[in-house]
Amino acid sequence: MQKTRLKLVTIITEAILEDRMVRELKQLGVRGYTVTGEVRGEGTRGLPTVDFDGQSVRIETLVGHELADQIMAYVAENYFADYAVIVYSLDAEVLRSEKYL
Amino acid sequence: MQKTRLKLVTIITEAILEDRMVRELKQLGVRGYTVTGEVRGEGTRGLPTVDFDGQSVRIETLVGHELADQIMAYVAENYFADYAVIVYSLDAEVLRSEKYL
Amino acid sequence: MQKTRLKLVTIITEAILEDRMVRELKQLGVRGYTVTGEVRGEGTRGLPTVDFDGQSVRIETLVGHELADQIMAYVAENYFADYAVIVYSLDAEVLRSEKYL
Amino acid sequence: MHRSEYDTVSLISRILYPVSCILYPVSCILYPVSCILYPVSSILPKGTPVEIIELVRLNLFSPMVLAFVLGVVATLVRSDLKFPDEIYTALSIYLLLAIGLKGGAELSETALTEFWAPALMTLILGVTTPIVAYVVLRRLGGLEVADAAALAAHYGSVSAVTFAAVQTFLQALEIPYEGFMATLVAILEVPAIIVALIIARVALGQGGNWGEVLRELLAGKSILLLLGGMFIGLIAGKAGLEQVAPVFVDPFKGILTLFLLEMGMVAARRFRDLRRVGFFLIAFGILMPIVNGTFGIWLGSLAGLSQGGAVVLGTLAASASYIAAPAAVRIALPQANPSYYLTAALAITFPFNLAIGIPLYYGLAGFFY
Amino acid sequence: MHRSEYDTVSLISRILYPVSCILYPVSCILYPVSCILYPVSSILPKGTPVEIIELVRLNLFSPMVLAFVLGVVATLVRSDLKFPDEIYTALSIYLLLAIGLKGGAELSETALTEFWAPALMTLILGVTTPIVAYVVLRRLGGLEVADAAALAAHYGSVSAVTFAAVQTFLQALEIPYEGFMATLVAILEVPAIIVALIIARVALGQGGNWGEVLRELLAGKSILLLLGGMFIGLIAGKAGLEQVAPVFVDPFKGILTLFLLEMGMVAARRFRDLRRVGFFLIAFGILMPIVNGTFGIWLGSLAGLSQGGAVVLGTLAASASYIAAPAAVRIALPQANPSYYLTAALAITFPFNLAIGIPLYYGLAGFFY
Amino acid sequence: MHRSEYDTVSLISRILYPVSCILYPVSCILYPVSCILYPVSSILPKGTPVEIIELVRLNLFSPMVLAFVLGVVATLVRSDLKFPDEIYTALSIYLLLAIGLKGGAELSETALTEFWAPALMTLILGVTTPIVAYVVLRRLGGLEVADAAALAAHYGSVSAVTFAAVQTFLQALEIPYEGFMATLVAILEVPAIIVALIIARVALGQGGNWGEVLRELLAGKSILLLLGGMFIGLIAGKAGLEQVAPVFVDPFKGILTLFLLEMGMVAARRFRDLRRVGFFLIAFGILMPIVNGTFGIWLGSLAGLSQGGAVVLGTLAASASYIAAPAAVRIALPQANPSYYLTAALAITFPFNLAIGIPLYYGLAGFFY
Ligand SMILES: Nc1ncnc2c1ncn2[C@@H]1O[C@H](COP(=O)(O)O)[C@@H](O)[C@H]1O
Ligand SMILES: Nc1ncnc2c1ncn2[C@@H]1O[C@H](COP(=O)(O)O)[C@@H](O)[C@H]1O
Ligand SMILES: Nc1ncnc2c1ncn2[C@@H]1O[C@H](COP(=O)(O)O)[C@@H](O)[C@H]1O
Ligand code: NA
Ligand code: NA
Ligand code: NA
Repeated sequence: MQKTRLKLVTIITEAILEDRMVRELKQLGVRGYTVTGEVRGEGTRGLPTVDFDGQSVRIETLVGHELADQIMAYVAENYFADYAVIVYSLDAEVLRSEKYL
Repeated sequence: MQKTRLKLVTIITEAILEDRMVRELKQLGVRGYTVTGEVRGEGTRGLPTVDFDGQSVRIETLVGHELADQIMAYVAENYFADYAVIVYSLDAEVLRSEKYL
Repeated sequence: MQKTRLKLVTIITEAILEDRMVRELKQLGVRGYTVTGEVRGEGTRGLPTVDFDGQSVRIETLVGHELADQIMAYVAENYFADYAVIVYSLDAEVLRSEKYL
Repeated sequence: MHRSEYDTVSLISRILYPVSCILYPVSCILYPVSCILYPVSSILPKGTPVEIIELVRLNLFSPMVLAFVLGVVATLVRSDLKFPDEIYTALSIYLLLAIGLKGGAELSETALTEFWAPALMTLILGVTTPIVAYVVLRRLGGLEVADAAALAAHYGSVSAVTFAAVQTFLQALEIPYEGFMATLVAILEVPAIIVALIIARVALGQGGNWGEVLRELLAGKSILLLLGGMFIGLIAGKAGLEQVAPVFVDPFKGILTLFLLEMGMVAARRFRDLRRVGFFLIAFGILMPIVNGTFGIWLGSLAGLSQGGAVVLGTLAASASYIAAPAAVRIALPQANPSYYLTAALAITFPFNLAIGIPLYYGLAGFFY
Repeated sequence: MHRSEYDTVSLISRILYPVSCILYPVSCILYPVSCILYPVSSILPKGTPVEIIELVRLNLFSPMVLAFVLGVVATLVRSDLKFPDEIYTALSIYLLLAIGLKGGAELSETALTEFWAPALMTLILGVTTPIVAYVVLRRLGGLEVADAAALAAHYGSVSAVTFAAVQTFLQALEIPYEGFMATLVAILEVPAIIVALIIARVALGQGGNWGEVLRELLAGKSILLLLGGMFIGLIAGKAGLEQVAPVFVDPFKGILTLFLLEMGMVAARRFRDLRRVGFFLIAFGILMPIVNGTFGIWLGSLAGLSQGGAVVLGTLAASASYIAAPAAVRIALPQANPSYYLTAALAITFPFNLAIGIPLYYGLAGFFY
Repeated sequence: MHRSEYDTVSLISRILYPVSCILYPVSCILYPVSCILYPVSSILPKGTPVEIIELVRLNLFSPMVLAFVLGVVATLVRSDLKFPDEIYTALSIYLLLAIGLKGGAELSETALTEFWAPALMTLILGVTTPIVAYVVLRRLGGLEVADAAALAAHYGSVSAVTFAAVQTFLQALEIPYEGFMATLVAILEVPAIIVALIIARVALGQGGNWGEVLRELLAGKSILLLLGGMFIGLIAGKAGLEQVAPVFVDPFKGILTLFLLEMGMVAARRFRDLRRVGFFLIAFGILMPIVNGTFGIWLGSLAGLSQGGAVVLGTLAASASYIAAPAAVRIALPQANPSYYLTAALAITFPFNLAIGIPLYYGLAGFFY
């Protein structure tokens, strides 16, 4: 049973962007993702979403180190200016690493 | 205030398996767990669940390093073949480590 | 694109404490936080919440290393005795670190 | 851990399991009935207990109580039936608002002269019952200060669902009661909690943020929806209520039935705690309501309420809060063990009142009228 | 990846897209209709097919079926319309409980002598249809053991929503049927699943925890709510049902309409799997219901049911489970591919029955009465 | 941070807090009323303003408006009352579908000759009002291009809940209006958003994926449910609507009441942004609706609508979108500040229309008929 170190990249952003983000993540090459809907929060932008209840979504994806960097750069470039969004990555250990790469 | 390094093991799988997984985790020796219901996602298996809306659950448990390995091995052996499931572990720092061990 | 190492501090506790915790986190100096409502779980305390369905909430905040320690100490001092609560921290990499510090 | 380990257990015993699961809660309910009715029947004038038993039977066979039993069964057979939390919340909002609206619309046609005496008696109930409960729990039960005060807060306060159930019961028997009773629910909800918290603070010598606790109590959702609904009903009047009757009046019993299905599941999840809380608390959870209920009926009769109204007031006094009190107590008395108050209020007193208490109070009211 | 890349696609083609999206499902529905009605019309005595087509038309224009189509369209045009899972769960609970309640209240006025023959026939249906389905799927379809057994479990069992739809259909035509039909839903739900699992275990030589599978089946939410509702209805009687009618009777069709809107979205999400499952399964998903439906009508007529009752029994036989069977099969036969059974039951058979099957079975019943 | 710090604040001031919290929104609502009615009363012929004030009073005392006020109060006293998001979504789906269904069933009995003129006028409204709003916001308000265009999209489009409220208002006064008005809601919803986005793109010189924006608009849930409901109503006709009336017709006002309770909480959460958006936007959020409303009434009278119909069209023109427009604008004009458009539409214009606007437009319609 061999464990591999991958990156767990997490994006927290406005609910309205969920579908678009997922589409773009797939285009960037992710093999899978998990969305937790209905999270809420506050940051430095004030009103995080246009949905009524400040709804946000958390999108997580396990990817290799390079793709992780690409995703973070992509989000920074395309979303940091105009949208309520944060992105961070954690170190994760997985089995079956070929499933994610 | 002493911090201890433990493992945060996360399982994302079909909602239908929640009760069984939790029962088995307890049998393996976990002292606590947290479930986030109603997550959704896609992976390499296609249709992740038999419930209508592709519902999955995320089960997280803070455990010692050995038990973390055992859990991952257990999930791999019993679920990887037939079910939509991923498992990964992160390094976490906690207080009161005796609570989890 | 410069990445910075921060701490992702996670608190899992009774739903009834959400508002108070968030207020106190802000007083401690966090710049943002994300709440996932409706998580459920079991730990060593038995009945985690007074709400009917054992509801808990997960509160996460990305902060600097020092503030992370302060938050964990604060939670330990004020909540460990009487409430169902756990707190742990993970290492996270972010962009735009000034947003969180 | 292996699935085949179950094979050793014979198939037949597995089939018997759900049967026994179904019989268990039935006997749980029937046991206290017989315990209570037996001595009662020897004291009461002839004929009365039969009538009460008949009422209990009538009550047990209503869709609402049966739905509660179904919820209990669902939990005991470990069904995968789950009520989404959001639906539970929505049903609570509905019930509280509907109770308030109807009460308010009735109140808009009530003279103040009719209303002040029952309101005063209700306030007296709210102040005295937690004190009695506290003394009983400390002296007879030997509970810790915080636990005794927490329980006193719950038993002094009131359960809106029990109120809904007694209304339904009286309507089925076509017994009239005062329209303003919903107002008394609101009046009874808060004082007992405050009295119990004061007792605890005095006994424990604590300070603390009284203002904040009070604000949270008054702005708590159950008070807000009850009082808010009442104001809406009061201002909009019966004509206003008419407009929204297809939502807030006609379906009330049906929605209550759904709610009780969920309550049955919630209560049953606490059954395994029954052993932990011990015999004293089980007895307390059954006898205290009977004492409070009788006291409430008596005060109601003094206040000039109709017999139906006195039954409602008695039931209110007998009921234990499960929304406002738990929330306030968890914040203000964190050291009190939630297992005690939640199990007593939800797993003992609520089912007892629903199944037996309500017809019992109706029967007892006969002595005062 | 850049947004401007869309610019190359002309605006007009973008506008045409939703139009074609709407036409697609319509043709999906009309194609099998014509495929079936054409040969039928040449066999049947003159005049009959016209009547069936008229019934199909009537049925297609009911708010329930149209809501299903709207759900399909919503998914195909990639609308952001989403039914919260919790609401979906709440609607299921409602439908199952309401079906049970009404059935129970009717049963409380039914003599056992009327009931045993239909009950027996239903049991026969539950045992034979999965065996036939299994043989067809293995022999003609060449499916794996696990996949064939899984599909057999689904087609032998029953869909509560299809039952609700046939009830609504008959009520609109004012055709009477026996009140105890809901009981037959409960009787038909479990046996086929057990038979299919036994077949799979024998064929695969597996052991496994039978008791646990059985408990999960019997305690599963659909059986629990149906049977539970039935017990409540039986005990509370018609007078009890009356009390909760504004929730469990009057709004039934409207709630069914909302539910079918969601079912349309669910079914349409499986359309893209249609190619994957292949032509054989599509044909199976349409022809097996017709065979089972005819068989059910025939058994119904043997059992002495009214013509309406026989149509209901035929529809039950023709319907494929989508709550109890998937849950049981996923646990007990994990190696079976869920794409097969979910797509067949939800994306083929359910819409077929809803739009064409129900009026077809009504037409076919004419041959037996 | 310590709980005892609250102790310094006296208990009495804490009790006064909720009282002032309740008075605050009341004065918020009464202040603009008086601002508007005073000058109006000096211009209008004698007798009229009294009538409008009477209508405002009648309207304010309906359960719907009072529920909105209760929602505002709940937020201001920081109650723990929370409407689950899923329930909010479900109520929206219900309202849009119910509006569509009823509109469609009415449309099925409307001649095209009656319909084309109002439809054309509605289209004219949808094109002109955003242009006027944009010019006002740029010239008088000095807003950025993106912010002005975003607001123009919202005020040119339409709010389905405001439509529901004006329907309820007219029904209470028993004033008839054309059955096809719901169709006009659908017609008015999209054009203004497109016009405003074109303005922004021209002014900013942007390209972008027009087709995708259009698809998202047309497949957006509010349009889909409105149009879908309308098609269902059109095809199923009044007989079809009858079948589902216990869900989609009778409880409409009650469900609207629940929805407005939630809307009150949503609006109040934006109150703290009122200071941020500044006086100009507050004035815009009150005066623009009056201008658009008057314009809508006038166009309605030109189109040959009944007086009731003209009031509805005026209210539609006066209302600001809060589902379709925010979603489209957030994607297509991300640089516009959501605080501006959401606060203006939800915290200013919506409550204004609900409480004062609707009776005001009714009064104003008197000048055109
Ligand atoms: N320091 C933080 N820790 C955790 N979550 C955060 C933090 N800052 C922002 N967020 C989340 O990211 C969303 C957008 O943040 P912002 O763009 O800063 O408004 C917020 O609604 C929060 O859910
Ligand atoms: N690379 C990934 N990153 C995050 N979540 C994933 C990933 N792959 C799979 N998942 C989650 O795990 C579930 C099962 O995955 P699979 O077995 O690959 O279908 C999916 O529904 C996702 O929620
Ligand atoms: N070892 C653990 N791993 C994950 N979550 C835990 C663990 N222990 C406790 N929790 C969570 O923390 C809550 C409170 O725990 P406790 O105070 O131990 O009852 C539980 O309801 C769980 O959701
Ligand atoms: Na009480
Ligand atoms: Na079947
Ligand atoms: Na408008």
